[in-house]
Amino acid sequence: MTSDIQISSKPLNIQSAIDWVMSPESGGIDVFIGTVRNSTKGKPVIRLEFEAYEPMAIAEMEKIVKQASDKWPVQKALIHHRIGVLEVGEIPVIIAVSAAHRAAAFDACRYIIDTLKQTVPIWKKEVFEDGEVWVAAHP
Amino acid sequence: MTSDIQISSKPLNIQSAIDWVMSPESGGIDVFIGTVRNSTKGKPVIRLEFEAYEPMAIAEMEKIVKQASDKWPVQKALIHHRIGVLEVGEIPVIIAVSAAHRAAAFDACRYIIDTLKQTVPIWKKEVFEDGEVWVAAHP
Amino acid sequence: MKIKILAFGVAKDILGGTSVNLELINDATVYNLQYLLEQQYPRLKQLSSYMVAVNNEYALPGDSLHERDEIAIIPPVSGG
Amino acid sequence: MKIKILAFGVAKDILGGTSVNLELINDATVYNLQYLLEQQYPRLKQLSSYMVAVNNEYALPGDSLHERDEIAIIPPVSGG
Repeated sequence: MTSDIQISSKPLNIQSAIDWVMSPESGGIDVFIGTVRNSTKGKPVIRLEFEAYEPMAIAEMEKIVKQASDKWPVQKALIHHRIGVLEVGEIPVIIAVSAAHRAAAFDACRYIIDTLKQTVPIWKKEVFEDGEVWVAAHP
Repeated sequence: MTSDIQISSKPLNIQSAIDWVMSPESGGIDVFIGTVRNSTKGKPVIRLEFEAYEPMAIAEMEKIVKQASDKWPVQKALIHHRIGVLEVGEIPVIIAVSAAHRAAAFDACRYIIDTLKQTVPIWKKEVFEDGEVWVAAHP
Repeated sequence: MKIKILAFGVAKDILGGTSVNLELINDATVYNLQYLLEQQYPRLKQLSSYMVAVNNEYALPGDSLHERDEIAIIPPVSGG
Repeated sequence: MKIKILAFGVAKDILGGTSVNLELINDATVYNLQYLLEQQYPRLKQLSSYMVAVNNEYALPGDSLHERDEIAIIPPVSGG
């Protein structure tokens, strides 16, 4: 299993992410793409701001990809996470996983995004017309 | 829910498929991309040939997308299936689903590809160096 | 009545073309058709399974066939 | 010993910057650090939860801290 894990302040490129995970041994690729939604709990969102503790975030993402490849026969796994200011419709995260058979690609991709959201030190601030809030910070 | 279902003899375009499902209301997109693998059960594959009973295949895919959107809160769903001769590494199918939350996108995308492989009248012939076989035709 | 049967995938190889014409009794069922086809093309019985579609929908053995129906032999599908 | 604490997300707002310096007893634990921080920055207690990371790994309350460790306050994460 090979992996490509990056944190970037530039727009993420979907096509090149998918090109990277493809290989002649792959039969299926599952890709998850997060996008900035225009509202949260019914309230209009103007933009998001992402911040990462980069070295630790990279280390945690490497652990997650390692766990996924221990659980499922994955060929290649990619995580690209954006930081900085993102407008509605932009892409905070791309996760792409290739495998010989699709079940492993689906399972691993979903495991990676679910676990990333629980353990990787990246934070998102939602900016509304009348204020801003760090997501999940308070009960 | 809106859908885009196509059968095409030209190469499929991943980026335009994903662009089509994205929307400001989406929070997550799951994409499944099938790719032609260079071997099956350890035997080298030279190429695949896909054939469809087109009007029925379109009708069946419309049913599947409808079922998926009845089960999960999906925003847009796309199925593009290629027919004709495909070399190793080429893309027989792209399925892309957008939703407000990722669970619906994952569940619906996986349901669509799993069901497509069971019910949609499309057939694949594997061409080996020493012969060819219609996949799944015989016990 | 005369009906035309479309064939796909391995069924095309077995029936020797993309379509064949058959003479059936009026109001024949899908089951009657399958019986006749398997008499004429015994290799159909060697398939894992196959379905008959009528007017772009999977049909049941008891469904009746009519002269202008679009009828197709659907061997095991393998798309995706 | 003198240690430097990195702060991210809402913790940056609470601590008033991206890092703060603190004086701790030698061999202080993560628990000791949290106690001191919560004394100085009571708003930390209003978070859903927060973790301490030492040298890029999540740390447990009983883990010891050392002078050159890279220590960070990790409020609830929300990436993806």
